[in-house]
Amino acid sequence: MWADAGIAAATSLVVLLLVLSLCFVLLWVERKGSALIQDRIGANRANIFGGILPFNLGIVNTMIADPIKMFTKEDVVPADADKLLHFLGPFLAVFPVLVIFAVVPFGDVLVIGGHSVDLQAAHLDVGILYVLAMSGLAVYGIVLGGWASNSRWALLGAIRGSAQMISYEIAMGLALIGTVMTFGTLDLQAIARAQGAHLWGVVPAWGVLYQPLGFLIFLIAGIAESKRVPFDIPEGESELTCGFFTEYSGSKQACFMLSDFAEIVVVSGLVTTLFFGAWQVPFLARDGWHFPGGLTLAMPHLAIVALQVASFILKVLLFCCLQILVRWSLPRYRYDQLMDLGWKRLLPLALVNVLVTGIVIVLAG
Amino acid sequence: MVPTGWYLALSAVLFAIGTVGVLVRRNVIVIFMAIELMLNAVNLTFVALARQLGTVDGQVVVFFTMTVAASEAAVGLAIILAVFRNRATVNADELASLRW
Amino acid sequence: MLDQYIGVVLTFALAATVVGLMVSASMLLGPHKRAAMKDQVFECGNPPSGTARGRFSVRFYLGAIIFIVFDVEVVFLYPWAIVLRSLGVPGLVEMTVFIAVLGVALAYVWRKGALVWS
Amino acid sequence: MPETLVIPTSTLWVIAALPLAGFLVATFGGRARRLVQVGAPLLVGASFAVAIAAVLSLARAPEGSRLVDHVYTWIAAGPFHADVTFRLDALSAVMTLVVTGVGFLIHVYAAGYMAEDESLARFFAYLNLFMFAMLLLVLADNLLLLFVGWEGVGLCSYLLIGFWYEKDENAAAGKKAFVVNRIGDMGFVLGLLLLAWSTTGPGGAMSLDIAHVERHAAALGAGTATAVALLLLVGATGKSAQLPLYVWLPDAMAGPTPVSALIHAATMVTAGVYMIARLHTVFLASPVALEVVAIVGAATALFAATIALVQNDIKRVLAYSTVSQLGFMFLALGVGAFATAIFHVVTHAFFKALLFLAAGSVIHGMSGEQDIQQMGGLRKRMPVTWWTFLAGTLAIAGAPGFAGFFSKDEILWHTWATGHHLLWLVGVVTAALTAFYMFRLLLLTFAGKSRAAPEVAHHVHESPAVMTVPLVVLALLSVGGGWVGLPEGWLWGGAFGRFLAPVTGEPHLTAHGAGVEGALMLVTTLLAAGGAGIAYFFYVRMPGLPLVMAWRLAPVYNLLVGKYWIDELYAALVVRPYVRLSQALWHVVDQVLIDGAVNGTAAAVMINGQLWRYVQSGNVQHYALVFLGGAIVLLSYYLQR
Amino acid sequence: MGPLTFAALAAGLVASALTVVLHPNPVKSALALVVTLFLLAVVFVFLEAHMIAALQVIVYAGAIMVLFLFVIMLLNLQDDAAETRGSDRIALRAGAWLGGGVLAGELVTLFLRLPLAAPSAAPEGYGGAAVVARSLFTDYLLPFELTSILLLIAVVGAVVLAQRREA
Repeated sequence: MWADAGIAAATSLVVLLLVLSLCFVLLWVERKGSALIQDRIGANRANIFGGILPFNLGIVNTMIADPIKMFTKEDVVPADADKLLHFLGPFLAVFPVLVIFAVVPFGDVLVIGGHSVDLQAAHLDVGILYVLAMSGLAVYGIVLGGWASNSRWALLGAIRGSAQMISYEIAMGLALIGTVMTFGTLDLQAIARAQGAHLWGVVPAWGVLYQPLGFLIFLIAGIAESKRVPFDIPEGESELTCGFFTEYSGSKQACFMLSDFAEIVVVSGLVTTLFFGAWQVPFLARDGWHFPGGLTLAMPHLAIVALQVASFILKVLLFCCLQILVRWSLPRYRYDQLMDLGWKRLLPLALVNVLVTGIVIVLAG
Repeated sequence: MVPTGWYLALSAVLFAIGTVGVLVRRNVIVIFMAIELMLNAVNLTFVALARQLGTVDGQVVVFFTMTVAASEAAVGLAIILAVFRNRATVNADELASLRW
Repeated sequence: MLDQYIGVVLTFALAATVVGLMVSASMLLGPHKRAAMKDQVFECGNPPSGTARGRFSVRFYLGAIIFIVFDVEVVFLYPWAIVLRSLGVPGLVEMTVFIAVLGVALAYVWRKGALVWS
Repeated sequence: MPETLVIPTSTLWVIAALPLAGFLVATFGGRARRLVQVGAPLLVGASFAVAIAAVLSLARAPEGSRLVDHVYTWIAAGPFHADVTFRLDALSAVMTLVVTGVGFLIHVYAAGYMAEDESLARFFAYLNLFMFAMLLLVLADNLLLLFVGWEGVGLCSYLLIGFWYEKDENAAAGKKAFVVNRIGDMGFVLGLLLLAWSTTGPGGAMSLDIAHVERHAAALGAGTATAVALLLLVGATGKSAQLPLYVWLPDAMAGPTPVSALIHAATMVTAGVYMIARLHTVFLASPVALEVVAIVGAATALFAATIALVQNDIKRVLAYSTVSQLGFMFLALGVGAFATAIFHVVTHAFFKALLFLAAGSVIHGMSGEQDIQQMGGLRKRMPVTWWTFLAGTLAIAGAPGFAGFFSKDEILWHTWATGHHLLWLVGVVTAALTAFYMFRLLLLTFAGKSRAAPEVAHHVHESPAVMTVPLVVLALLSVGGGWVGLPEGWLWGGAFGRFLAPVTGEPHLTAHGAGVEGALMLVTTLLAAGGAGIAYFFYVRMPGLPLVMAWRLAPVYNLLVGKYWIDELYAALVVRPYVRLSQALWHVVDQVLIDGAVNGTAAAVMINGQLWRYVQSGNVQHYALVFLGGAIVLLSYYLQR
Repeated sequence: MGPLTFAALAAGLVASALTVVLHPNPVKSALALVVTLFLLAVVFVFLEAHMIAALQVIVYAGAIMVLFLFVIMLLNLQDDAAETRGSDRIALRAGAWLGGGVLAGELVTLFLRLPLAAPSAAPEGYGGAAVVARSLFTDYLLPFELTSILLLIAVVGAVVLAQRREA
């Protein structure tokens, strides 16, 4: 009992750290990557203690200095804002996104001292529903933040943002149904394991092969959920200054930004888990490699687990970078275009996808 | 293991609280929320008894209750909007023109 | 069954503490210098005028309604998706009917222009 | 009767359903005149075809069997139960063929006759509905179902008599027919109830199934049987226009002529005859009632014939002759010769339908003129009509070899042979009178030179083929139709009777011998010829004579022209007192008592409301609070238990 | 679960429910209601209704309450001071509280009086998606299909009511 609790605590801690660290990495990737894309040098003036160090600390700058700077700024709250809600806003913006990762498996079972540890904070049978539920709660962060700060920009941004999020939530949910149908379960770990198989012995049976359309819809909807360019209407600088967190400063604003990054990570994590074989490495089974053609190659357990976790993180990072690339290369949608895309394109498409998948499954038996 | 009766009692209390809310509030929307509260109290009863009987029928019923609640919220709030548009108030006391 | 949720509870607790700390970081670490100007909300430098919480278009409300309806649909779709294999063709037909009816709903709001956002 | 065997089938309902379909087509497809004009007759024709097929299969079946088509259980209330079931035995087979066959011809005729009428669709809707009801009546295996058809035909007759309701007298005639039939139906319903109650089977099983009734009828006590039979007779007299309820039929001529031919000559008015033949077991159980039937029949026959002598409206003459012929049928029923009655129904259907249609053709040609005093000399102008009318007249007058000859003489023979010599005399006299007035009608219409107004006379024309073809067909039937029922001993003699015997049983004759029968036949024929001769003498040789006669015998003549003042009598005895009573009830009971009660209640409610309305504050929450109180009370009740 | 956990949950539920009913600010009431619904979901989990618990959060907390918040913001409802004072409807308030108390008391006694044996251990997969789904799509097929009609009607009604007529 206590051992289980300890293990659970450990795994959940790992998960949180994983997400947060990824977020910090992304912060740097965003800074430098954008510079790269836009052919700039990017942040390069970082040094500590007035430059006693001889060399530049780019990474340190963005990964450490920025957060520290943010967290130590003054927290300004408008006079007639609602203090409680003003605090709850950023909290609810980050919290649900973080906890989503609890059900995302980042590896297969790890066996230490008789205990077999499922590398997943919470192994829920209704995992995907849990994901939907939490991502649904994320709306409150924006709504409350915007409402509490009692400012035109904030309110407008909040309303738009929430409308946008709920619009794309539908498409998101529908896109996942195809996957659920193919694997016949809501348990993410089970889905991950199911993707260990190989079609005709050579092609890894990853979800994307069954659900290409679902994958696309989910990815687009996910990016829209995270309210980033090209879907950054609610915080579009040019029209709403900063949208719903106009009236936020210091760590609270940092949290809103964090929530953006966290969402990127979560979306990438889900995409990886559901469509790209989660932690699976092609031809790598629990006891070692099984290449097509009968060639097998045993490996120590720990190494295998390490490989799997590594592959998971790698895939996630890949998709994070993809999203950042999108964010820096595409122009912003107009609001009506945005909603049209959600309601009039993705939603019907997802419905069709569901029906087609259903027909195929039933006919295939 | 908590006896089912306690869950039922809890749902009863929640239901009563909802009732009081319906009666004492003037803001129609809040009254509406109180009604939702009552609905959920009943849902709790369903789920608890389903567990007691070891069947899932009760849970299915909750399924439908949620659907009904959703449609109810949509239409009800639309009505409130329409009323507010015409009367510029959501105060139950002022919305009492249907009388002798 | 229930011990599945231990992980969830722990994650919630941890995340809550972490996020709580982060949000309140500036309150703890940051300086506290009040000033009349800071209390005002930002309106591009002009002194704020009128109430900020003006009403906004009913469209957002309509959008939310459609959202609710389709959310419920999604909610019905998940259990269906799981048991579809055992239901077979009848199950498929059932859900097709269901989706068709809600498709009518979508078409209705579409034609009523509730989906026009410009 | 021989033990009949029941052959279940599932096709009979089609016979009745097809006209119903026609009704629906005419009702909902009213816009498409052509569709209705062609479709309605065709559907009836189809029904005729199906009927033929069914009858053939029945004929192939062993002697005395019947087809039964159980559609569904209609009523099952405790001991009582009634099914919607169709039966086809010899009796209903004959009737079905007559109804559908003659009905088909008349529909065709009507398609031409009503072609110009703007509410043609409505006409055919009614007509098809009538066919449906009539077939229901004829095919019913259950007296309740039969009663449905009975009422249905009554309704259609009402609708069709008042078809041209723009004219008040037409509407009035319809109403009259309806009311008089109601009186008859009242008796019919009572009869049915008494029958159902008195034929309660073992275990209290109550039913109006014909089989059930026949099984228990013999066991009826004489008193009960008489009561039931007389009540049923009342119904029959209403529907079949017998004394004293015949008064509606002459007025019914207000309807379009095809209607007169179909409903008021060929089919509906024979429903009473059919019903009595159907329930002959009940009547046989009560000799008294049977006697009454015979007397009523004979009296009606003579009575109507005398009136017919002096009428001048071509259709009225035919109407009275119909009443008189129906009298003959009742006479046959009364003497127990049920098969013979049905035989006369058939032949009468042929020649009377023919005569009416021919009359219609005449009226058509005379552009609406109906007074035979204004006609004459149509023989040249409308040859087909003339020849067919002549055939019909010969048939009804009982010229040897023609349809009417056999049936009428069989009736008279049976009357004599069962020892009713007085009634036989009445019958013979009536036959002579029939011959007279029919030839009078014929000659005044077709012979001599035209007495019509010149512009009318100018464009007298023969009717189109769609009308004349049915005439010819019916004429052939009236000529040859009688041969199915040759008297006993002749070639295939008595075939018709034998066919019906399993259902209607054989009349038991006291006197026997072909010789007697032949002699009587001769007497009748000679008398009929005499009547015809006198008519010729009166209206062709010396046309002045009738006026002289009328002046000489003024009182008789006026009595006849005034139809014995029966209508006036009824008006004085029944109608006016009834109206006065109703007015009294209206003013006193209705306006004072009932309205007072109603208004009083309303007032009371209003006062009460005035008191209570103050409870309605308009604030929802107050109501909710009361609601809560109610819930609490309920709960505390449960807590007590 | 142990009585302590239950007590804690119940206390939280009652507290949040009371907040819904009593808090003068509609937005806060709505949030309190969200909390209530969330806690109820937790209770459902303890009752082995895993799927329903998830749906509770998705549909109620994630969708319906958002709609409520939208409307509250749409109408820009501030704390209505009328809620706090209200000497004018003392009778109603008194009656409401009294009646509510009596109702609660009666229901509780009624429920606790029920002779309910301790429920047997739930079968494998009880309350999971598959089990509920099978029951839903076989025994409750007709209601399920009718649900779609209901939703359709709801949409039509809401749109008709909410859209401003272009006059």
